[in-house]
Amino acid sequence: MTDLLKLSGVHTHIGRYHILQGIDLAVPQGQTTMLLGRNGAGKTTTLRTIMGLWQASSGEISLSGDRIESRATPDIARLGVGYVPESMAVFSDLTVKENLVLAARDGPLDDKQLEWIFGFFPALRRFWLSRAGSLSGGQKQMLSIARAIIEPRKLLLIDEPTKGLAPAIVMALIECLKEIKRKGATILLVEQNFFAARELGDNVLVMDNGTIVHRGEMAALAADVPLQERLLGLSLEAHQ
Amino acid sequence: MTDLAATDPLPKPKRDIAPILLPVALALVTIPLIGSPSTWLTLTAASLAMGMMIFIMASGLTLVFGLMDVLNFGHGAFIAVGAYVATLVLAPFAASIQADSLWMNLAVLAPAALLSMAVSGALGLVVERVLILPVYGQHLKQILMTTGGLIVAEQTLYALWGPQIIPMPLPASLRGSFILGDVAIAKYRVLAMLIGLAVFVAIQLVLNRTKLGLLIRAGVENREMVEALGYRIRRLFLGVFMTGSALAGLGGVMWALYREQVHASMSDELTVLIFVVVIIGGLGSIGGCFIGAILVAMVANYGGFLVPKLALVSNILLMVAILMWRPRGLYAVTSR
Amino acid sequence: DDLKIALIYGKTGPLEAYAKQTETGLKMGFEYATKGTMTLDGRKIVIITKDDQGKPDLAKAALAEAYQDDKADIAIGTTSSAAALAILPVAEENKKILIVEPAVADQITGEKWNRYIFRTGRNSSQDAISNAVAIGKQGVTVATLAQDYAFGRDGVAAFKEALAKTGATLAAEEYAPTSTTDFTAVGQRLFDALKDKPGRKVIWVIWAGAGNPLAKLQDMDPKRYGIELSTGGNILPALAAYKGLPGMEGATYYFYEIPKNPVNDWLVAEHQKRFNAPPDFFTAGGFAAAMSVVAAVTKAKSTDSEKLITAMEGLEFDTPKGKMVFRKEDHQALQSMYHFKVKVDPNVAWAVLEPVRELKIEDMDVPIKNKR
Amino acid sequence: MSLTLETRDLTIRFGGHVAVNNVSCTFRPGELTAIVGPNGAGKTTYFNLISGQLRASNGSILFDGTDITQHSAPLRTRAGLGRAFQLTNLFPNLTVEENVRLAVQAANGTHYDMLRPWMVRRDLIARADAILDQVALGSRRGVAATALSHGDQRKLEVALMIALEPKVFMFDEPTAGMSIDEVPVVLNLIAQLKQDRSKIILLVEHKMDVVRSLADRIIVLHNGQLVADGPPAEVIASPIVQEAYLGVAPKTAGGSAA
Amino acid sequence: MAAARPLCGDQPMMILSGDPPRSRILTLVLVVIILALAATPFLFPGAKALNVAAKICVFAALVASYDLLLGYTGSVSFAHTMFYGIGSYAIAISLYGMGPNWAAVATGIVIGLPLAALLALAIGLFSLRVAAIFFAMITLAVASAFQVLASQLSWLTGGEDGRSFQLPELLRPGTVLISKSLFGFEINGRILTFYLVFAVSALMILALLRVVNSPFGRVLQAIRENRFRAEALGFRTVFHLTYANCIAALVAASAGILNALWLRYAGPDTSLSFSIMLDILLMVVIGGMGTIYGAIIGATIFILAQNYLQSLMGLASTAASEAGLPLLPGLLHPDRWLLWLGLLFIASVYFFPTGVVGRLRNPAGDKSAGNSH
Ligand SMILES: Nc1ncnc2c1ncn2[C@@H]1O[C@H](COP(=O)(O)OP(=O)(O)OP(=O)(O)O)[C@@H](O)[C@H]1O
Ligand SMILES: Nc1ncnc2c1ncn2[C@@H]1O[C@H](COP(=O)(O)OP(=O)(O)OP(=O)(O)O)[C@@H](O)[C@H]1O
Ligand SMILES: [Mg+2]
Ligand SMILES: [Mg+2]
Repeated sequence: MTDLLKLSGVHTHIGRYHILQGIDLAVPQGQTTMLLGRNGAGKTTTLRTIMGLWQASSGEISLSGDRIESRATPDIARLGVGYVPESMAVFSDLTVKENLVLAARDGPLDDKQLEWIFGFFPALRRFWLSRAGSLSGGQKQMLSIARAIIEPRKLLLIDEPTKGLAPAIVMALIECLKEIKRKGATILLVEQNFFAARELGDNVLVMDNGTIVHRGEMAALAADVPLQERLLGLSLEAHQ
Repeated sequence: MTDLAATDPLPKPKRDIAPILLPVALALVTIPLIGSPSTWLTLTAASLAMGMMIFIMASGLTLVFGLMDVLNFGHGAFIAVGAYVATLVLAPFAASIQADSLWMNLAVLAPAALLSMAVSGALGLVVERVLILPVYGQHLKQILMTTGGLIVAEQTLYALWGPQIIPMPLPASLRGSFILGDVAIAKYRVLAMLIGLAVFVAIQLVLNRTKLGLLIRAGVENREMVEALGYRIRRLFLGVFMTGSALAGLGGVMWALYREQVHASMSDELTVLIFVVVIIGGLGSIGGCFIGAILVAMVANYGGFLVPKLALVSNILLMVAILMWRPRGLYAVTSR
Repeated sequence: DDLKIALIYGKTGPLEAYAKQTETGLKMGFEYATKGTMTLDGRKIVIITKDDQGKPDLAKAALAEAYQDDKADIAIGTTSSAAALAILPVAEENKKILIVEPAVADQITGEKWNRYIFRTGRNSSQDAISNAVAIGKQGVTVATLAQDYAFGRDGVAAFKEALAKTGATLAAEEYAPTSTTDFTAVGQRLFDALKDKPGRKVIWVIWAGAGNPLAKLQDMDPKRYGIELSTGGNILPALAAYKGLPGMEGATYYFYEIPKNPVNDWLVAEHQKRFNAPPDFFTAGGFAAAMSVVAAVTKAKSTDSEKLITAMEGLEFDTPKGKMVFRKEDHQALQSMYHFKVKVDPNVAWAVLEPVRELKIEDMDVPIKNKR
Repeated sequence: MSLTLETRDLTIRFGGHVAVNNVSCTFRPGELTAIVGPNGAGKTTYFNLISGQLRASNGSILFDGTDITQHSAPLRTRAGLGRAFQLTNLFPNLTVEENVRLAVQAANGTHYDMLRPWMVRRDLIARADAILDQVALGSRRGVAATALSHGDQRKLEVALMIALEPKVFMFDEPTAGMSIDEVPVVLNLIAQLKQDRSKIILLVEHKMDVVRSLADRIIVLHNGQLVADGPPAEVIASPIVQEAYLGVAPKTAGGSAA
Repeated sequence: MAAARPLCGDQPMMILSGDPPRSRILTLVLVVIILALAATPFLFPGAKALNVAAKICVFAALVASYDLLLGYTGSVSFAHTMFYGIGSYAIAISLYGMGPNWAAVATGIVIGLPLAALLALAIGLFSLRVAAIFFAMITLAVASAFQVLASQLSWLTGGEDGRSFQLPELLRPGTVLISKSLFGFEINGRILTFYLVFAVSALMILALLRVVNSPFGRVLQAIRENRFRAEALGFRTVFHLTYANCIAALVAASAGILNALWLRYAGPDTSLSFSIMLDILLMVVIGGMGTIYGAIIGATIFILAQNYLQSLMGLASTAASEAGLPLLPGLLHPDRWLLWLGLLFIASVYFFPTGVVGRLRNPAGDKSAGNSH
């Protein structure tokens, strides 16, 4: 199995702070890799560094063999990387429709793809012409996800997509991501919701203090309660 | 309740026509007040043309300030530069300008205007890279940078051309008015009206037919996210800034011809006016800017005729009135 | 020791073009008056220049500095009227002569005057009166257009007063903001006021600064109602705009081709030689100021202020505009003005002002407005 | 027990859309009420109406016996309505400590004191530090709020509300995005608040286990309407919650839950 | 009493309201500036130096008051010169109308200050509710309307010409208080006026320092950062902003009074013009926004540049042309000094993004952290 995305020895500084302290990770083609870890571990920073939103101060990042660590964000995105940021970052002045029109970079909106997305997130259809800024928290999250999947992408970087979603929508999201995976996309997913993580993840990476402290298969971690307690500070089972 | 069934077609946006009706209403209301239909027609035609001329100059600013959110106090520098550059072409061809043939006049004017746009656009490139790029999103620093730029530009113009006013005579065929009965419509204003309309339609088409407008608005709110969607927003902003500068250059030529003189600080009289127009129209709205420009000109003309004292503050009154009606301007495209 | 002359002027800022002319004129004036020796009364003339940017506060500081720090004997200035008004008290405090040139506000030799103040430049009244005399006649109807602030209103007031004496009637006074760019509305009002009047009909415009209502009014075709336009003179670059107004009449302060006297002949020839351009308004003004200094010091044989004042009151001196006289009462230099008619010469960049007649000192009744 | 919060026929419309529709409900001290409902049901909007960020189109809000429908947001906060926001809403360039100190200052009523230097108010500083320790942010005192990770920002958001010492606590998804080991910190905090039987606590939360373990009562909003109100077990078992909220019998392409 | 103890020992800190310069170089620079200003009449005799020193004092206070708005509440107002103008005109009109006596000075103050505060209140209540950029534009419009008004009411204000007036006997240059024979220096009314300007400016700056470091000042900062959140914490931000506007307006009007007293003149160009507004902005930014101390440094740098750049350039230009350098003499020609001023605007943003004070306090210049949002 080939690795679509590979980071080796990546360090990232933000201002004076040394946040990522040598990240080595690989995301296998066509699989979903979970990135877990407690608050402030550096998960978001890792995704932003891959996306080129923070500049890696050293180390290598390669996407299907091409080095990308010194490329500009738009160029990385054009390689087929979709990004759902932690803050959702919907364009609040624009309507739902306009947000999606922008997200479909390569052409007009594809009606079939749209209907497919509406199937999971009906609220987007209902608020089609509303300003994204007036959506509810969960609706914004849906829009942010929809923006990343409106066009087929090679790699999806998704930062905590289930936060703020109602249980029914979490289900829908899980289904949606599964379908995307079936269509061949590779996903790097940061998640705090262990239920979702277990449903979706093939592999798992656990971060702490700016380094990867564990890598393995999701199923193995899910079965190993002591390991969970050691890595994540808590039994996941106790938590839904 | 208001749930859409999955098969309903997606809703279409509604048109908001109240602002369009405003100048129409204003024109109609003043008919009885002015009394003489010929005077009314003269004033109305003059207002429309003056509005278009203001619009040409404001259109650049509405792109740069309204859409891109760059508080460009140096917009006037582009206007002046455009005018000066035009003199470079117009001076050697003074004879063709003075010839009473529309085609000969235009044959000189058109290249002059194009050169002005090219030079001020190129200047826009430098200004964006050097002055604006480091301060996107920071209004205060934009004010300082662009004010500094304005001073430097003015001084450079002085150094190159000297401090005196340079005459810029109107081409012979554009002097005077078309006289229809008692109604007089200045010829130059007709040309201004045509150019203004052309600029308006062109910008509208580009913004409506492409994602440009959306991209800029999104980029102002969250530059990173637009880049993460794969757009090279820096280039886009540069392009829009250059377009805005080039439009200002065109405006400079038009204005210089109207005033028949060129001066490095010729735009001082316009800066506040142009900002008022952009604000009235609603930040980022080309249509609003267009209507705003016409309204400003109408209020100045009708007001100046009916109550001359009012002319002193007519712009400000208009702005206050519009903002009371619609606090974000005629068309609120952004929520800034 | 040197004879120090301070020139306070708005060398940078909006009045830069005017200020430069004054400086050139002043230097040439001293050169001419001292026959190139640049010495006067046995002392070497040193010109100290100070930039006030046209701002009253800076002008005050500059003049105080000139008198106190630089020990200037006589000061000349300044370009902006507001700045000139602000520095009048400084001359009085320092008990030193100030020759005002080229600021035109009436108040300088009017209510704000003090005995240390002399003015070689013309005042607004002189401008307005000369224009009234030039166009006013029995049977003429006049309407005025002026900027809506103190200068415009004062100018019209002086014009109106002088016009009344000529037998002409005033049909309307219109004022528009200085910032006006579109003159359609005010033009319509003026046309409405005049069009049904009998006889000769004139719109007289007094407008300082960049705006140019004349061409805009002309574009509205006043001829169809038999209305003529008129205004005072202006600097050469501004005269370019008069090219669209052949035949227009008015009265001007200076136009290089009009005055016929040796001083002007020298100035025009020499200026043309050195700068490849004829002298302008403020060149003539600066020149006149220099001539007045030389005449005054020569007569007083001293730069003591009291002696100078005695010598200067009633002093006659030559200038490019011919003879000028410092009126005893208000120290205003009385001088000729010129009734002109616009001629267009395609080979000249600006409109040529053809003399109609010289309005001599005696032709104009310039009121004395100071309280002495 | 006179302290009650009551909404009567509370309604708000945005254009044609009715986000909160005729919601009448009373909240009493010592009772933790969880508000659940699908995304866009109107939960946050309901909070916004109560705490004054939005003005009601219809209906009224009574707090402690007075009608506060027309009061501005600051006035309501001063009256004792505390609010933590769903989308983190902080003073980004101030430090964590300064953020909390401001809330402490507000609670203290020190609004317009411009004669004494801030430093002199040691009492306020001490209180702020205590609260930071309570939410396990003590070690991040000097960091600018914007440099916090998402989870830490959520904690700071809660800290601001605690610092206000309100009578009514409105938590809007306090644990969203918080890592699993941090969640108990917040839950314990809420549990502690519950001990003090004089406070009204409202909690919007999508994590059903949290709701189950903390709530004394659940109300369900759906399409802006209040569709269920009662003890947790009963409400969770109701078909509307099972179907529209938990998606157990999904109408969309959702899979079945574990 | 225990809590109060340590503070008693901290008297200097209390004068500075617990916000010392926090940088050794900064402290040194400030001390040098203040001492130099205080000793100007003796160190640098002559009309020019004293003028410059007085102007620095007035502008330091004016800029500090603007910093209260810009640096602490984050609102860009273009109407600040209007308040400055109100102070100037109030004193000028009353001294002009009532003659040079102390009653006129008092009248000017009693009319000018409340008028400024009232107007600030009105602007505050009407427009602080709108978005920042609209607030800026509305203040711009109001300021330009005020300028029109000042030029229209020429019977009162002297129109474009402004008003020159005489000071009460005590403050006139001719009044010798201590004659030269005593110290070798003459203390006259002019020098007394200078110290009046110096002392009042210093007091106002200290007062502003107190305001921004008080709990109230913290709320202003909070409003700048996130107004919505500040409201949700229970702060009625419209009041805070209005108070801040009024305080700033009062200080600005007082600075206007001082300036008019010093110049014995008030007019549109010296107190109302938009270019002064821009100068103030520049001084705030050069000095360092949100620091108050920055006002002193910004005003000093800018006004020194404004007054001596031209002559300095004249020297440099002559030197350059004597040295036979190409191009440089032209660029350094004193008439082009405005060009360099323009470059100063730009350079200030490039090299002092956090102002001189920010730079001195935090020499590392934490640049990348600024990009994080
Ligand atoms: N802009 C910034 N400036 C300084 N430090 C920052 C900045 N952004 C993040 N950090 C720090 O970097 C560290 C990692 O943050 P990051 O956001 O990557 O964590 P995370 O694993 O995503 O946490 P969470 O689960 O809470 O979202 C944290 O200690 C955080 O404080
Ligand atoms: N300012 C507004 N303008 C228009 N519609 C609005 C506005 N605010 C909220 N809405 C709409 O009202 C509905 C309720 O939103 P609200 O934020 O209250 O939902 P919520 O129950 O908190 O959902 P979530 O669980 O996703 O946070 C949403 O459909 C939203 O689009
Ligand atoms: Mg994160
Ligand atoms: Mg919500």
